Amino acid sequence: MSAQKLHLTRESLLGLLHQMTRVRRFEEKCDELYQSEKIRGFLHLAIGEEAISTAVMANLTPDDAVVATYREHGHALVRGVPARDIMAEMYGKAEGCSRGRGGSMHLFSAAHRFYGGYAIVGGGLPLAAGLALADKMQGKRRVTACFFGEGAAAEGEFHETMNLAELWKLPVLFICENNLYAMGTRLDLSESQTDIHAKAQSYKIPSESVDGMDVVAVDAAAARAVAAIRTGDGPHFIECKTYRFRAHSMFDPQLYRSKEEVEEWKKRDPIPRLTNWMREAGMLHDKDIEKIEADVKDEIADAVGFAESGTLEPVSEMTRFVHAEAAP
Amino acid sequence: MNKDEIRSVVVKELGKIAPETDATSIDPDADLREELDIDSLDFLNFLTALHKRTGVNVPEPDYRKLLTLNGAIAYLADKLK
Amino acid sequence: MSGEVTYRDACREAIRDAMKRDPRVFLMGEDVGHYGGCYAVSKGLLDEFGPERIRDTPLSESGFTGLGIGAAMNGMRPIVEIMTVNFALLALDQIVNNAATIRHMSGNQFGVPLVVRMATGAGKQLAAQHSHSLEGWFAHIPGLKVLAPATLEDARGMLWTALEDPDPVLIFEHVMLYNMTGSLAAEAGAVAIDKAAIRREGKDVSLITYGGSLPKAVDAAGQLAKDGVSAEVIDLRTLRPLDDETIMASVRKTRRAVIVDEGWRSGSISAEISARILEQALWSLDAPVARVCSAEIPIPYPHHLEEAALPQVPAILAAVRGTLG
Amino acid sequence: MYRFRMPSLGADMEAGTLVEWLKHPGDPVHRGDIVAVVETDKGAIEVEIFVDGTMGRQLVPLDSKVPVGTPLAEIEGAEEEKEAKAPAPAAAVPAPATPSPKPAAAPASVQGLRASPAARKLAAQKDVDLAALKGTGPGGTIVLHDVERAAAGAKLPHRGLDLEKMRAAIAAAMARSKREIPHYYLATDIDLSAALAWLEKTNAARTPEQRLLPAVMTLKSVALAAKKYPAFNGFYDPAKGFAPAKAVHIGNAVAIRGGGLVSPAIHDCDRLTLDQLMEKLRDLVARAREGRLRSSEMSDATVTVSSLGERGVESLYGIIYPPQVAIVGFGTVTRRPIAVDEKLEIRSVVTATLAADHRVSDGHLGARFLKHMAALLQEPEKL
Repeated sequence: MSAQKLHLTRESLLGLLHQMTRVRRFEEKCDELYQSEKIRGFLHLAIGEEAISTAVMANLTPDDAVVATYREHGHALVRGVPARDIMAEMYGKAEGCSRGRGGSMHLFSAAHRFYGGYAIVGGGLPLAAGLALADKMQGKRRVTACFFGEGAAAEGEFHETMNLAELWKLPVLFICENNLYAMGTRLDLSESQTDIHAKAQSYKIPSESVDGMDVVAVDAAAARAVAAIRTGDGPHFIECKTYRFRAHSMFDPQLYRSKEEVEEWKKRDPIPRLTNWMREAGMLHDKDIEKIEADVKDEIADAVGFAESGTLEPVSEMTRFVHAEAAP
Repeated sequence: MNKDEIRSVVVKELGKIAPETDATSIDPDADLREELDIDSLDFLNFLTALHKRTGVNVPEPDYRKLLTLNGAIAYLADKLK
Repeated sequence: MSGEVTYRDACREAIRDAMKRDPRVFLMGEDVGHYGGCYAVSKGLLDEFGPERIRDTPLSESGFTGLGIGAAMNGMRPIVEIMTVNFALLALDQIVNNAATIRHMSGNQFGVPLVVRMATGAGKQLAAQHSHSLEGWFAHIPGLKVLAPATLEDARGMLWTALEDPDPVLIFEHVMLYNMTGSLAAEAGAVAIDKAAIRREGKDVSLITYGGSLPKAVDAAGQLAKDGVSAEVIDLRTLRPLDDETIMASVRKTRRAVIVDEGWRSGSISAEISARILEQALWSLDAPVARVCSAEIPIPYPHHLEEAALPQVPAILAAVRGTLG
Repeated sequence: MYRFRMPSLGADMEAGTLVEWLKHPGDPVHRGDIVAVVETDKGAIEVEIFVDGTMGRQLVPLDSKVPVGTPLAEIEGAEEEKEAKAPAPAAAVPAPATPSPKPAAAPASVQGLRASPAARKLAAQKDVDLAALKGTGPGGTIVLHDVERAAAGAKLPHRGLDLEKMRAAIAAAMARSKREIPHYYLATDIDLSAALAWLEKTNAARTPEQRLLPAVMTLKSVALAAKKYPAFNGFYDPAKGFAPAKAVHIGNAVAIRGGGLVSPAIHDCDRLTLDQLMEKLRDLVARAREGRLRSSEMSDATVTVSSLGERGVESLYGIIYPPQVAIVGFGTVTRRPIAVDEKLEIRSVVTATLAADHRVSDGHLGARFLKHMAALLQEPEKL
């Protein structure tokens, strides 16, 4: 933990712990539901990476915007999209946050300015910069947070967006969740320059790299970047070095990495890291953890019940909203 | 070609020349030129078609033998025996 | 603006008019500002509206198209100019996976009120990579509207209607039309974009075409008239949605259809129209639907080959005669 | 009692092979423990358990491939999650992707016969035998119009030829002709015996396809006479007066079945051989009757010839088609007694008439025109 975080209060740290726990338990439940065929299609879990979405969202206002990727359940949850709406969406139910049509990879919520998960690697980057362009042209002092994995750095859209964002000084916070593997390909097998934030610096974007397993460190970096962006001096880039404890997605026997490496990174699990640090600082008691775990358990059980009892969108409705419907 | 086949060929070709009248419903011994309002060019086209379909080359002097439906059928039947 | 104008002038006036009427409208694309536009459509607009609203972009088609999508989702009404459809291949992911999809996939939470303008078509000896006519591809994608203005009125009038549409609209301007000159009423303004137009009445055959091929179809119809063949010329104007009603009414009247489409015939918009005629007007047909398309080869550079590859009037006349027998 | 089942580990996984148990009967198990290893198409995957309890009876032998959902072992002390009664999914009636328009019932098809869908449909409705029809569509295909004509018994106008409109047009032209053109009329009897004999000899050696009709000789004689006497071959404009035509295009009047008349032009008739003229005649008459004449053929005749054919009367006096200035008429060829060198002989004779515009020529010249025609017809081999 970086010591210079002076104004950390027990209350704010408990908040971070609660959010990370929500994401962790939600993802574990999804894993279970997938294996019993309640959730189908593709499922990408963020177990191990919870610190990043938790810390960055803590620095955004409801008026800011978020663009994420297919590994987005945690981002949506922490951003405030109700667990019920997300779980129903995973079940493909009409009560889901995208009417059941998007599924795990395409969660949308206008109320939370959550502009979606995108399944094409890098596909969300230009779009996020576009949201920021509109803010700038309309004189709105707000931030668009754009999450992506290090795999996106190999896509043309990454480089086109970095250049445009800095060229036009757009108010966008780029957060690269570098978990070392683009699906089954290790970073040093796909990038000549493995230092992702250096790529952003080459476009003159202020950027830094931070320990993505340290929620407090990410929180501090996000706070600095968001504050700077709000002054209008253009985009910022934070590379969070992190690790996913589970497969890229379901049906991945993880032939590309060793068990030892996974165990090594598990030692840096962001949740116990925070709880141990808080205990040492005398800021955490067992009952706090029990309360958090109980609240989260109830929240997820409720979400699963809501999804189970959800309805399927009638086939007769499926042609609706290909185009806008005339206002009634 | 037997008589029935010859009849259907003659009727079909007359039908093409004068499609609006039903060749089977006219008096088989009446002058086709009057019955079907056929002029010399129509008649020449009729003979041309018969030549193509049956191989019988009707010389000009024999034209008057084919001026009726029965006449035409009999003439062709005789030539194709 | 009135009197003798070019198709290019009409396009420029459409942009200028839209930008004056709606502050949310802005133009973004390669060389649209200082250079004045690759086809000079946006000449002078930078001086008039300034760099904020006339934005030159780097050569990042996917990038700036994605920016256009994001800006449209967040309150703006961008006009993205992709210089030609040939470069739009680099932006296909943004157009197909994002622009066309987001409203439906988000359960109607977000829309993308974006207009993308592109030049299209061959005829200027630009060879294979700069001569594509792929508007038919985009007409395959639910969620998009695809327009092909072929007259001065449409070049002037389609843009505003497209900008007012809450969903993405693609406008294809054929390169051979930019210099087309004619008279345009001073008060010419917005036009409807959901109907085809009968450019010439006729009763013997329906010539169905769009965009750059319209002048050839009209020329062919003129020559056919001299031979006592009365050809009806249908300007599709919109490739998605297709105006089935107008197409079928004409084909049921004339019983013969010849579709002129500069795309390659396999899987082209002409194939789609032909299939729809078979589905909806089969029992009115007196001849197979004929199609006059580009030869299925990469468009060659030399003039004589390019001319031979593209649909031309003689081929249209032959196709029509083929249906008459 | 909870049953641990073969889990679904991927979107396209239907079955898995249990290759190893990591927990054995009697071992305690906790949520998240790895209890077994399953072999899939993609490789071996460690499988976790989501309940706490004790491993009980193991139900599936190792290395056996079983479908997803197959119970693999019983877990004592854990409850089967009461399945939240998921509401029956709304009857997911698969709507057709795009409602395809209902194709109309197809009429009974007629084997082997080329007929267009429109023709087949009407033929089925009007009970017309397609086999009896001659197709005028592409490649001889029977098209709707052919069936319409057959069904309505020829009263129907040819496609492209509207009989009422045609009648109105003829009426207007004839009325104008009578109003504006001062006609004068001449007639002469022409002995065709030599010409017809020559024709008979020529045709005897030919099959029907190549045979000639007398009409080609009379048409050629008019063309050659018109060439020699330009005053009968041109156009009269009230403002500019008479303009002789540069070429000789004979307008040959053709009767349309079911009434109606049209005079398509045979271009450069004076320069055609009799064979070429015969072929042109066949083509023009066929297309005239099908209403497929080119507009150019309908409008640029320089002089017109009208003939009554074999079953008419002796003489026919025509009305000039404005803006032309003459029309030649041929009555029916008949056997008539005429004086030949002081003897009475029976010969094949035709009465040829000339109606001409007195503003352009007069009887004297008209007579020489007719005389020249008659002379030409005496030497058919030169035509």
